[in-house]
Amino acid sequence: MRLYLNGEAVEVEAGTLAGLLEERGLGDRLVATAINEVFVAAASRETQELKDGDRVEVVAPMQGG
Amino acid sequence: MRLYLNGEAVEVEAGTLAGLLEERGLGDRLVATAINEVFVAAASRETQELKDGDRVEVVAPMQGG
Amino acid sequence: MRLYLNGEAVEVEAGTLAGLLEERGLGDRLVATAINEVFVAAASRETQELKDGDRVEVVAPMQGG
Amino acid sequence: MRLYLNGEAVEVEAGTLAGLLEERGLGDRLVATAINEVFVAAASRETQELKDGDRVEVVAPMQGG
Amino acid sequence: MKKDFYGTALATPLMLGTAQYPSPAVLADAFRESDASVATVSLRREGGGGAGGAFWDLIRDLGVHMLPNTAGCHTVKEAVTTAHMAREVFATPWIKLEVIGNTDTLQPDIFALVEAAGILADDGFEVFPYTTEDLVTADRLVEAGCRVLMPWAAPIGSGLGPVNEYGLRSLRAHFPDIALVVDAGLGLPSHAARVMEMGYDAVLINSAVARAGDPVAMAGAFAKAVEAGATAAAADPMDARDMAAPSTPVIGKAFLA
Amino acid sequence: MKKDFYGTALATPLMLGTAQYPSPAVLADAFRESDASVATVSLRREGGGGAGGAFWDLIRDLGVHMLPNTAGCHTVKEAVTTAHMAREVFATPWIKLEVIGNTDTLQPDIFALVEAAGILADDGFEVFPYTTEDLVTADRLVEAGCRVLMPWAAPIGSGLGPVNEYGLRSLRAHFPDIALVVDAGLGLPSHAARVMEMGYDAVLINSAVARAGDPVAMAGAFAKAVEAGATAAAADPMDARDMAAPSTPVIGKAFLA
Amino acid sequence: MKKDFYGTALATPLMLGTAQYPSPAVLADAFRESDASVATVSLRREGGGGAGGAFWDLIRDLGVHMLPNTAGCHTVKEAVTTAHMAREVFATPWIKLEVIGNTDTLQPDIFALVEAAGILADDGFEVFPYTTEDLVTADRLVEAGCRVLMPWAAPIGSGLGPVNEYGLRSLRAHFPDIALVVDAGLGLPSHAARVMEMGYDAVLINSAVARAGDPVAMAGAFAKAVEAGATAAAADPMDARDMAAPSTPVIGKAFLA
Amino acid sequence: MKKDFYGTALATPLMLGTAQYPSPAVLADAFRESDASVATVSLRREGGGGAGGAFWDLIRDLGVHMLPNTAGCHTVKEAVTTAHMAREVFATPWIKLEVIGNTDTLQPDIFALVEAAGILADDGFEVFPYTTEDLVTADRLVEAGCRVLMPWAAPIGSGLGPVNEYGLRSLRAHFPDIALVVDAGLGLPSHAARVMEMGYDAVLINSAVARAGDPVAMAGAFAKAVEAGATAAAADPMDARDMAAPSTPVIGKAFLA
Repeated sequence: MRLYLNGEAVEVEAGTLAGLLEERGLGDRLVATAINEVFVAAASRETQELKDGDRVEVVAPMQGG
Repeated sequence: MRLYLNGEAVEVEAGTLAGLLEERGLGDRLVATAINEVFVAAASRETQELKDGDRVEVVAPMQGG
Repeated sequence: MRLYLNGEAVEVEAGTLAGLLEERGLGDRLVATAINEVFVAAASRETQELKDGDRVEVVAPMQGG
Repeated sequence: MRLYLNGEAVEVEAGTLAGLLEERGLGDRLVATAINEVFVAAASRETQELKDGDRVEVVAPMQGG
Repeated sequence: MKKDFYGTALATPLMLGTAQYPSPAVLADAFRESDASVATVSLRREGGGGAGGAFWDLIRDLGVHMLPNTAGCHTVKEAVTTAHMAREVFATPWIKLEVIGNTDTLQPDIFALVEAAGILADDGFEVFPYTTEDLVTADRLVEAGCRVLMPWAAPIGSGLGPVNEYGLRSLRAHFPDIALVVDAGLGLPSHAARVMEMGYDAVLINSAVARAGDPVAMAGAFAKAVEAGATAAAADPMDARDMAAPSTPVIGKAFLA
Repeated sequence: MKKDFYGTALATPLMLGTAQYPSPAVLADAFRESDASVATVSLRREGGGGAGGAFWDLIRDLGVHMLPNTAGCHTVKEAVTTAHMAREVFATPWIKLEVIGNTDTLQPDIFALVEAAGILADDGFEVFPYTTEDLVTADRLVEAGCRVLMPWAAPIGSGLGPVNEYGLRSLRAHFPDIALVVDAGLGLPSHAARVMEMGYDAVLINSAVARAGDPVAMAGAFAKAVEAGATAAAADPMDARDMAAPSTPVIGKAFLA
Repeated sequence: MKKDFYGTALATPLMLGTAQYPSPAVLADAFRESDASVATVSLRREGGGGAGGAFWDLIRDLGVHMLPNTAGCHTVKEAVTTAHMAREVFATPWIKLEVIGNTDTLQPDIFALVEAAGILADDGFEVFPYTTEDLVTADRLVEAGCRVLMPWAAPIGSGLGPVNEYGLRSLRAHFPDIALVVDAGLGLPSHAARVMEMGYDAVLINSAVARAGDPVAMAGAFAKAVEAGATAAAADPMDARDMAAPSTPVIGKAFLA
Repeated sequence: MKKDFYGTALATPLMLGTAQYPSPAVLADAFRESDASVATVSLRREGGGGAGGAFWDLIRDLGVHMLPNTAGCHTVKEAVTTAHMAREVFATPWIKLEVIGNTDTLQPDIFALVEAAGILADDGFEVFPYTTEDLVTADRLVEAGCRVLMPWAAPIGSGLGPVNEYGLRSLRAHFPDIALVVDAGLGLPSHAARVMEMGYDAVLINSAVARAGDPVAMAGAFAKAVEAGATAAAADPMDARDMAAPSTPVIGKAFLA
């Protein structure tokens, strides 16, 4: 399935958000996620299914002012 | 009928806004009117009926900054 | 002899500045002195003779900004 | 005789300041004069003798702030 | 470069308030001396004495544009109803929209202001919103249909002059094509000259003239100040610099040391 | 309240410098537009070209008072000799006494200034000393015979406007009977209006006019600004206050909430 | 008099940003030197490099409170979603709510800010809104549930210091019981000391420290400055006055003239 | 970069006056809290009560450098005689030379100051002249032998803070190698931090501490403020700029709009 991960078009195997993070090697990372501009809590990643064309954002802590 | 004219309780004969202005000697004055916080155009005063308890405002030009 | 000590007219016995300080109980005080607006060093007090009408100033440390 | 006119070394015939101004074509000009940093009034130019090495300044009206 | 106000070109960049004068005669004289092109007016309850009519005659005789305000309104509804009454009485689509948000500072409630401005603009009014120097509020007002903005310089009647010159300069820079009028808080002609030098299109003065010891003379002072500032803005002022530069040329100076 | 300058009343409180203009024609037009009552002038070496005479004719035709300066002088002797030459050429006892003490700021050497002022006053000159806002220096200059003082606002040609408004106000307050002219450092008409509002008797402007993109227009702007400031000072301005006060009366306001 | 931040008392009134430092080591040293009680942080896309985890460890080791921001968000939706992600990652209900309304000044969009603040407060967030000095906006934010306000002093990263000190003083006076933090625009320790003297409860600094030639030393300078200002505010400063008053008593002075 | 004071390096850049404290105990506590390196003192007529000796003991126990002043002197003669008496009593060549020229502003008589400074320097004194920001006066004082200058910020005891920051910056720029101490007129720690940021070598405070509601706390506030300012001056502060710059990096920001 084809979707957008952090703005880049990618081809993915996984059917769930949790699976996508695994597949991308982000499974154990301290990150937060959103799909199509809506927050998806960590607890919901296992059950959160992905659809073709989803816009997935995966963010991590960074410097800020 | 009893209503409020510029904040004062008054007893009136007239049944229309135009009549009220006449009765109060304001018929020929340069004024604008509102009833119950809603603007009433001069053209509608003849047909604008009054009800008991109406809050009528009659205003005229004054100094302003 | 009559002179002025810190602005006050006083009658004094002593003939020298050192004597005056003794007489006034200021002998052992940490003070500086001037006569007629001229500084008199501590070392010169013994030999500094007084004349009638001299204006003697005796000052001590005080608060300052 | 050799002197300095407005900072430039010049060879002059005239023996007086008035003569110098004539010689230099400044006779009829609206100017003020000084010799060796001292003001020389117009009235004294005729009688003001020049000496070798004099520093003569001849100034005229100019813009100023 | 000179901007119009909803299609009306003003003869002078001075708008003058009509309140707080010692007498109608002083008011009239002050206007003549001020050369103001606009008079702000308002509405109050008609007591029956007919003061309104007399005032109306006085202002009409001034031969200036009338700009009615919604002074003292604290809600959108109040302001909108007042605007409608003003349009009818003064027979002008112009409305100086004031929605007060704080009774100490008499500053605008910018939230209610933007809402009311949109309602009135849609209803054909030509809105002169009394606002702050806030750029985002200005964007919203322009989106709502305002072609003129009236930022404050300081609280109404304070006479402090611009308390945030940086903000006023920023507003001017961000809205080069909108007519900007500094309203409220100017206390001295030098304040008015300064904002005109900054490129503002006009100023509105009331207390500083009406409450001066000699309102008529002060009206004339403001007239000259705004003209001075407007002229200077167009004459390309020198740049300020930290170091000195001799005005009198040093070349050719006599040596007399 | 209006002060004279060594017995001469000035028609306007603006003194204008004659240096740095793009052309003599612009200089002449700027003067006409400025309505200035005084022109500052200086002396330079006569090259033989006769420029001096032409300039003299130009200035004389302006029909204003001439105030020669001692610009560029760094010593008492230089300044005194220059003053004597100026008195003869310009046929006036007036002398704007400048003794420069720092080449970066072109500020006065107040020590040499006081000495030179005394020498010249004793010699019958009417001295206009270019000084700082320092009160003690002002005392010395007045003791030396000066009846006019010309404090700076900022370094010559900087255009910064008053860098020490507190000091200028203090000087005004301490010398109510001396004619005070702000000289040097004003860059905008609002600066000039401000110092006039503070009670100064005149301002001297040069760079801000001559170096403007449009010197003639800027001259007119300063003319209006000084008049605005002087008028305001006499019209008893309102006091500034921290809190707001409604200009439009609230009494009688309609209830429409 | 000392206020808490949603029930949390801060050991020091300094909040320090974590961006723009030459290196993580300098960042860590600056924090230690600054004695800051709060660190602002943000979220960015995880590139896979794991930089996020390393940064997280670095900040956690600082032992300060974390205040995540919504920097760069321009809409309510963006800001709200970002806030939720931040709450999960940083495990705190605190959110520094930024909704940018202008790309030149990076100033808050106060309309979107108030809306987003309400949504987040209702959802259990403890909102630290980045706002202007506008009193009416402050009222709306407090109504929306904010117990802390973070007004700007000047545009983010400008280092200008307070451009509207009058406005900041007015805000402080109108919200005596709300924790007020000056955020954005402070460039020097004296700026920070000044706002603390005005009664502000804390300041947030980032660029002024991170972009200094010596960020660690500058961090220490700000630490002392905020402490100085806070102490002064509590120590009842003398009133300023126009006239002088001798510090050294004149009584008893020797007569030596 | 750090300058000495006639060969003496000061542990801290704070000089503190000893006048106007509620009690000797408060004075002593304030000094301890202030970490001041210098105490200014004076001379007054000995009444016989021996107060002088008690005060002397108190100050000596503070373990700071003593800087006697000539406060209240109005003539060269007075100041010189007072300086000699001070040198003998306090056993130090240091003298804070004050010659007052105006009783309203208590500002220096710079003419008498320069003369007295020359006399005292020739006589072996190490003169700390209380002066204005005037560059030319500073030149004269340095020529007279002064290696330290103490310009005022505002009238003594006014607490106004620097009324002419431009002048103080100019003085600093023109005398990079002379120890400069701002004396008189500072009212708040932020004022002290500001002048230190400008590169001044120390500040002298008295009224602002002694007349605070809590002098001891205020002494500590000034201690931190001068340290903050001195540290900042050495840490190369960011340049202020008109436009904003994001502190939080925008690159990598999530797209959530």
